Amino acid sequence: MAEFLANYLPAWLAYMVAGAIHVGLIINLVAVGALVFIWLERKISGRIQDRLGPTRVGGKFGWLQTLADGLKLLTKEDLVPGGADKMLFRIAPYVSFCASIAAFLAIPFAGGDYPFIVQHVNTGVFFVLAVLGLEVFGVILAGYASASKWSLFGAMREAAQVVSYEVPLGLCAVVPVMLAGSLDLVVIGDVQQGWFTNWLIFHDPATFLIFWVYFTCATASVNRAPFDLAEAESELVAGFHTEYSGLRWSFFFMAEYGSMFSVSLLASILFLGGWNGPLPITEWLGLTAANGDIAWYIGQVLGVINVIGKAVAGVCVMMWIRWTLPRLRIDQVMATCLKYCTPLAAAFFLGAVAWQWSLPGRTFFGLLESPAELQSVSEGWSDATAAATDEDEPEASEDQTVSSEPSRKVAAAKLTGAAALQIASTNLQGGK
Amino acid sequence: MSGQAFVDQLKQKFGDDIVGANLENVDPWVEVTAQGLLAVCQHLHDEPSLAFDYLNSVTAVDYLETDPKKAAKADFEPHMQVVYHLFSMQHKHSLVLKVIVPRWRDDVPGQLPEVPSVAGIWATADWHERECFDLLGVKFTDHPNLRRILCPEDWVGYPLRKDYEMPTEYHGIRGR
Amino acid sequence: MVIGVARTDFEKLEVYQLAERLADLTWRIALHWDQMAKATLGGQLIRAADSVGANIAEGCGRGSYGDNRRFAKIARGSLYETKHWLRRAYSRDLLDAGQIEQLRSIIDELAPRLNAYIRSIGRAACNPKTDTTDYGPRTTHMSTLVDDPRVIEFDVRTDEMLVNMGPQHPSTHGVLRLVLRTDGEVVSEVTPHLGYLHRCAEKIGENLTPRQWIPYTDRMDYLAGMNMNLGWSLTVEKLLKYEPPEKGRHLRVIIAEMGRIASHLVGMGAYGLDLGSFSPFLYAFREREKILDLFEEVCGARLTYSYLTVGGATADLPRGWLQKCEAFLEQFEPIIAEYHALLTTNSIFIKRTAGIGVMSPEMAINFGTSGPVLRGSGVDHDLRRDGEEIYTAMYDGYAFEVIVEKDGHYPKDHKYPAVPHEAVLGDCWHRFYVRMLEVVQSIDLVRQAIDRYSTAEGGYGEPRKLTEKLPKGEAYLETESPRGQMGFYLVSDGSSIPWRARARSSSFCNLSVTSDLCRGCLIADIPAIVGSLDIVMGEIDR
Amino acid sequence: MGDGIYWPTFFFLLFSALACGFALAVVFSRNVVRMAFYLVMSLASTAGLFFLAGEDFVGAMQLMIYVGGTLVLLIFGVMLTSQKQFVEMKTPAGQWIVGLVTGCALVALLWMAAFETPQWQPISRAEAEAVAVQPTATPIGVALTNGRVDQLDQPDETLRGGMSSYLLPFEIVSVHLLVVLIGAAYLARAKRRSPSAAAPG
Amino acid sequence: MHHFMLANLLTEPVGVAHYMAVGAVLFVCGVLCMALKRNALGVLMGIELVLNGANLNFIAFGSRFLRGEGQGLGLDGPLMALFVIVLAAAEAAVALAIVLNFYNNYDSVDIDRADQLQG
Repeated sequence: MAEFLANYLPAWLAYMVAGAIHVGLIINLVAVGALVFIWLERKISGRIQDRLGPTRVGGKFGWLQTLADGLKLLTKEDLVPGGADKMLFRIAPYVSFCASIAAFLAIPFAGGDYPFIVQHVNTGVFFVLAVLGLEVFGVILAGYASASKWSLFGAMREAAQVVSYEVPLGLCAVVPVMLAGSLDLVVIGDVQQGWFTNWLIFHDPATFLIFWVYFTCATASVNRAPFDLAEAESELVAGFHTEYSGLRWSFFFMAEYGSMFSVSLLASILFLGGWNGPLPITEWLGLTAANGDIAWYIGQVLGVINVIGKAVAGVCVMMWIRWTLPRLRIDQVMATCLKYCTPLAAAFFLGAVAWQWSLPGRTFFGLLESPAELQSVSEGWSDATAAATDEDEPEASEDQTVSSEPSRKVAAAKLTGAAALQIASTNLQGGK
Repeated sequence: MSGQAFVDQLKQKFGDDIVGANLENVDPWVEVTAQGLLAVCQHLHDEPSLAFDYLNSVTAVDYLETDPKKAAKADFEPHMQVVYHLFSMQHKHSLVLKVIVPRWRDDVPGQLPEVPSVAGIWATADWHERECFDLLGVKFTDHPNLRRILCPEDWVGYPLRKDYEMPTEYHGIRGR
Repeated sequence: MVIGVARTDFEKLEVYQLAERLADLTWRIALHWDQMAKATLGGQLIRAADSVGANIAEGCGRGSYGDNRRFAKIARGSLYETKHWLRRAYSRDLLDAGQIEQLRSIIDELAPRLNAYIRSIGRAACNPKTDTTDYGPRTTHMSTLVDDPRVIEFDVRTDEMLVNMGPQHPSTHGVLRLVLRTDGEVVSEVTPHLGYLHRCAEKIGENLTPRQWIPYTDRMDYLAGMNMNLGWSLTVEKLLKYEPPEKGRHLRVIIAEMGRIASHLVGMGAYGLDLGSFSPFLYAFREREKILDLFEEVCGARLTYSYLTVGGATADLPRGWLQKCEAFLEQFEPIIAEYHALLTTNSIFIKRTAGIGVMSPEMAINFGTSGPVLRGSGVDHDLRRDGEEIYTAMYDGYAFEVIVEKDGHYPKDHKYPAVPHEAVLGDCWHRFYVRMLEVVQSIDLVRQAIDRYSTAEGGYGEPRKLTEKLPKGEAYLETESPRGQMGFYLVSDGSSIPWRARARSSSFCNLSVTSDLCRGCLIADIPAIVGSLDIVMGEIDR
Repeated sequence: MGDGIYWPTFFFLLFSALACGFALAVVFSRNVVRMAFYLVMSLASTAGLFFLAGEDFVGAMQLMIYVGGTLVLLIFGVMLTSQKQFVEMKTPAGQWIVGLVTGCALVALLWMAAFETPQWQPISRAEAEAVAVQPTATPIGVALTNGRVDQLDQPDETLRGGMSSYLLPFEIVSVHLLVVLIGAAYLARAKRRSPSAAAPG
Repeated sequence: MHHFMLANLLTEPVGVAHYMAVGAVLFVCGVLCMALKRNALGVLMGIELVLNGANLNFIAFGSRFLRGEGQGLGLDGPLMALFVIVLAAAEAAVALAIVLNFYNNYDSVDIDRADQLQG
């Protein structure tokens, strides 16, 4: 994006505008996402509870309901409790909101050579998990700063829960990384091209099961459904955001919906093939980079719709669970984490490793067909090295035109990776 | 329960602690003195043939005719009755015990009549006696924590007494 | 029997000597304050500082460990009060650095020693195994527990926190205030505070004729108004020795059992809300609305009916009402399976309720609990079968079984969901299960009552004259209302206005169990336990 | 001197200003919870500096383990021990002045040293832009297990041969963490007061 | 200090010296925090700051952008930083356990109270 603009604008302005566009897109995505989710939650809970949900607010299906909520929240008075630690009380919602927005920096919406991503961090998965962990600070500060016993209870419960659920979450996220061979979300997404059989969830039975453990831990780490202890209204009045009202309260809610959206986006990319639909429509319609930029662009947009569709499906499942199951007690939540989720995640992780060790690169559905085509993915590194090494020298001497930058970078990336793997294999043979 | 035979049996066992009985009423009752109450209740609770293990309710009734015209015709002296309704889960029969106490101890207004607390025998009596103390001003001795249960802690007076006047104001709220 | 003699020689206690030094030091400091400071802050500071030593001394002099510990705790209280006044003095620049240093060294040494002293009272001299000291009247539920030395101290010495749950707490079913003494998440002591909804209905009962008091009975258990009216009407009829006609009795059975279904639906929905699942509440109210529509056709009101009155009912059932009632039962029965799936057999619900708040049958009887709370603990007692003659007369000839776990199993007249193995008899799950089964039982009763009502002839029970003279005497009657045995006690002196009208509330006794059930449970269990008792504050506070 | 702003420097100044600012705030603030919050902000901006220096694996690691784990631990510690103090734990003014003076002297000394040594001076802009963007996770992963990717083009033979991977320290750290886990849990365990130990009055 | 001209700071790339300067400030803040704070947890936070300053230097020396290709520490810098981060977590755990014990016995976390060893 930034390079594309650099042709028209001076360099530093190009970066500025590109950055602004990226941030704008992300903020819109989350804001509109939150709007849609609030409306969706009311509709789904209505349907589950055999009632209609909002119908008359603005138009046919009451879709303006969220706007009405937003206006109400804006006009509500933001009061700060007397004994509160003023500064921390005000900052807490913004810390938690920024943490949940920052997760969208590294999440790609379409893959290929030019991925639709704000910042192509090649340790994408790791970055998203790390940032999700930061949201707990906002909650702790809110709990401490509002100086009321109930919010302190809520904050401590949430902190304990989120911190302890990061362990199984990390374990579950490592399996797709291992299968795709890289922490980079774009690579993980691209590995799952083609039919839905290539999706990592169907890669092998262990990964299939670990997806469900991932989904439970994800629901717990964003504090939803049976694990929403922090704002258990029947016990703690409203948990850590008891004292908040108006805009600050809505920031907390935007943060919650944002992290729910980012966790389901991660689920869809890691396990459900991200921008590769169940059927390889983009190949059939010829919308690939081969025949021109326009077709490539439409293909990418289809990919984006695919990712967001799966993420919204994930969020709907979370809402569905929330309106049916009662709430767990804090020690039961901890017990499920330590006694069930972590051992299960570890066991399935070993299962996936065993599968990968015995049948390298073979998927469950791919057991029948010859493994050639899949083999290329793992070997891709080696032949790329051969190609890269000879054609790398001449290319390096060309002028440093900006346009050729990305392809050279990708080749270089392959080079070091490949070299590394080659050395690894040589050492291994040497070592054995 | 089985009427006069039961009353005589009690009289024979507890002597002058049983002061009377009324068997004609729809719910016949037995009157007991305040001193003998604990012994009688313990006997009723432990005796296998009676086994009154369920205390339905402890309440008090204030007998005082406030308006002078009717006072002359009233056929009773001003007094207070503490009424115990008992029930047996095994034999499915019920009994009413009454303790007649003066409205004020030694007839000095302000000193509450004293009745021993049966909270030791039936745990449910704890709250019922607190309600009697709160609304009718009957002091139950040896009660675990005898304090008001329905009215605020610092409320003055005992509302269900016949001669009770609503206070003119309470914490700035106009009463009358 | 070893009488634990408290140490009377308190002067030798270091704790006491430190308190003395603190008191004298504050006196010397406050001496040179200006007139204004001395009058305001000085007086308070010296009083607080002196009371630390005074309380320690008095504690020793009291002779019993319980009092000694209590006074030592008061001493700790006044120590903190002294700290407060010193902070005020400090912020008002009445203390200079040297004085602060002195004060702080004494206080920082006194605080841990006082805590250690409190913990040591009653332990140094006695060993629990051989200790038979009598700590005052040994009542079964004495609230001041002796500190058992084997109590495992939690890893970090968190000090106790007094937390107020209510009166405007979302999960306490109305204006109930529970004061919890918590240590982290574990609740060590629960004391309910009542009286927020006290309208003194009994005093008004002494100025109205019985029929005029019917609306007041509606507002006691406002979720089952019909059953309350029935209870008061039967009590008055017992005193009048009046028998309503046979058709009136069957009408009362229909109305009472429909009221029970409506009330249990609210109980089930609210309990789901307490445990966090929102949907069952809406399903329950959808069905309850249909019953309220039926009641509205009968007596025009949806919540406070005043329909059943002394002598029978204010009006007969409208035409076609019975068919509508049958249609409702028809479509309602299969829906109950949904409620079971949503809550009763839901694994998270079982986790939250099974084995929580277990109450033994003896304790249930001892605390005078009644209704589903009593039967949930396995006590086979239901007034519709074991009650007084005038009440059971309404139900004679009806085939129904009392819902209680007798010799290991619940009645098998319908296909009920199985009892999970985690559920212990007398826990929250069983109380909830009994309520759900009673709804099915009530459906059978209503069906039988409809057949009997349509075949019976005669009047529906004309209500008695409004100002009818009551015979001299008294009557007490309990009826099986949805939440337990609702008793009414009527004393009359021969005039048409009762001398005394008392209402014995079932939830009042059921609630008295909370402080024993909730000792040592987690905060999240309290709504589960209080919800399982299904209390209504209107009935408790009257 | 190059054309226009060199962005990495701009972001470097931004993040370092944030880091130093919050670090100073940690030193000067009195309320413990505020100190913890400023520390979180300071460490997060240091993670930003790590990203800038091209080490995004270490940056993400810092965010996750250091800020997400260690500081949450610290905040739990603050919550468990925070108590109303009779007199604020204020260090007397004298110590503050001495501390600040020595601190500034130390900073000046270090800055002088940093900017004087020639090897540490910045490289030219063209050279900086020529550096290729490489994946950072794979080399670290391989270096931790069995190969030193970055020393491939080491000129002299002996050095390249002698480079051993970080496998041994990696194992030692994992065992070390296990030992610390058990040790810390044991140290802070529930004190089980045996009946005999009666605390003296 | 000839090279340190603010005017062209923004246009010139940043060198290792600048990273070390920031590392130094963090280090000194950490030391000050450890020295001046009377709250045990304040000291712990000081230690975190000191470790962070050291980490910054490791990364600076290991980064390719600052020293150009193949001069600095190469991969050793980030790896040392990783080990520092992991061990800091372990150290914080043990330190917190000690502080909690201290709190249990002294009712407060004011380290001036730890004067048992004095004569």
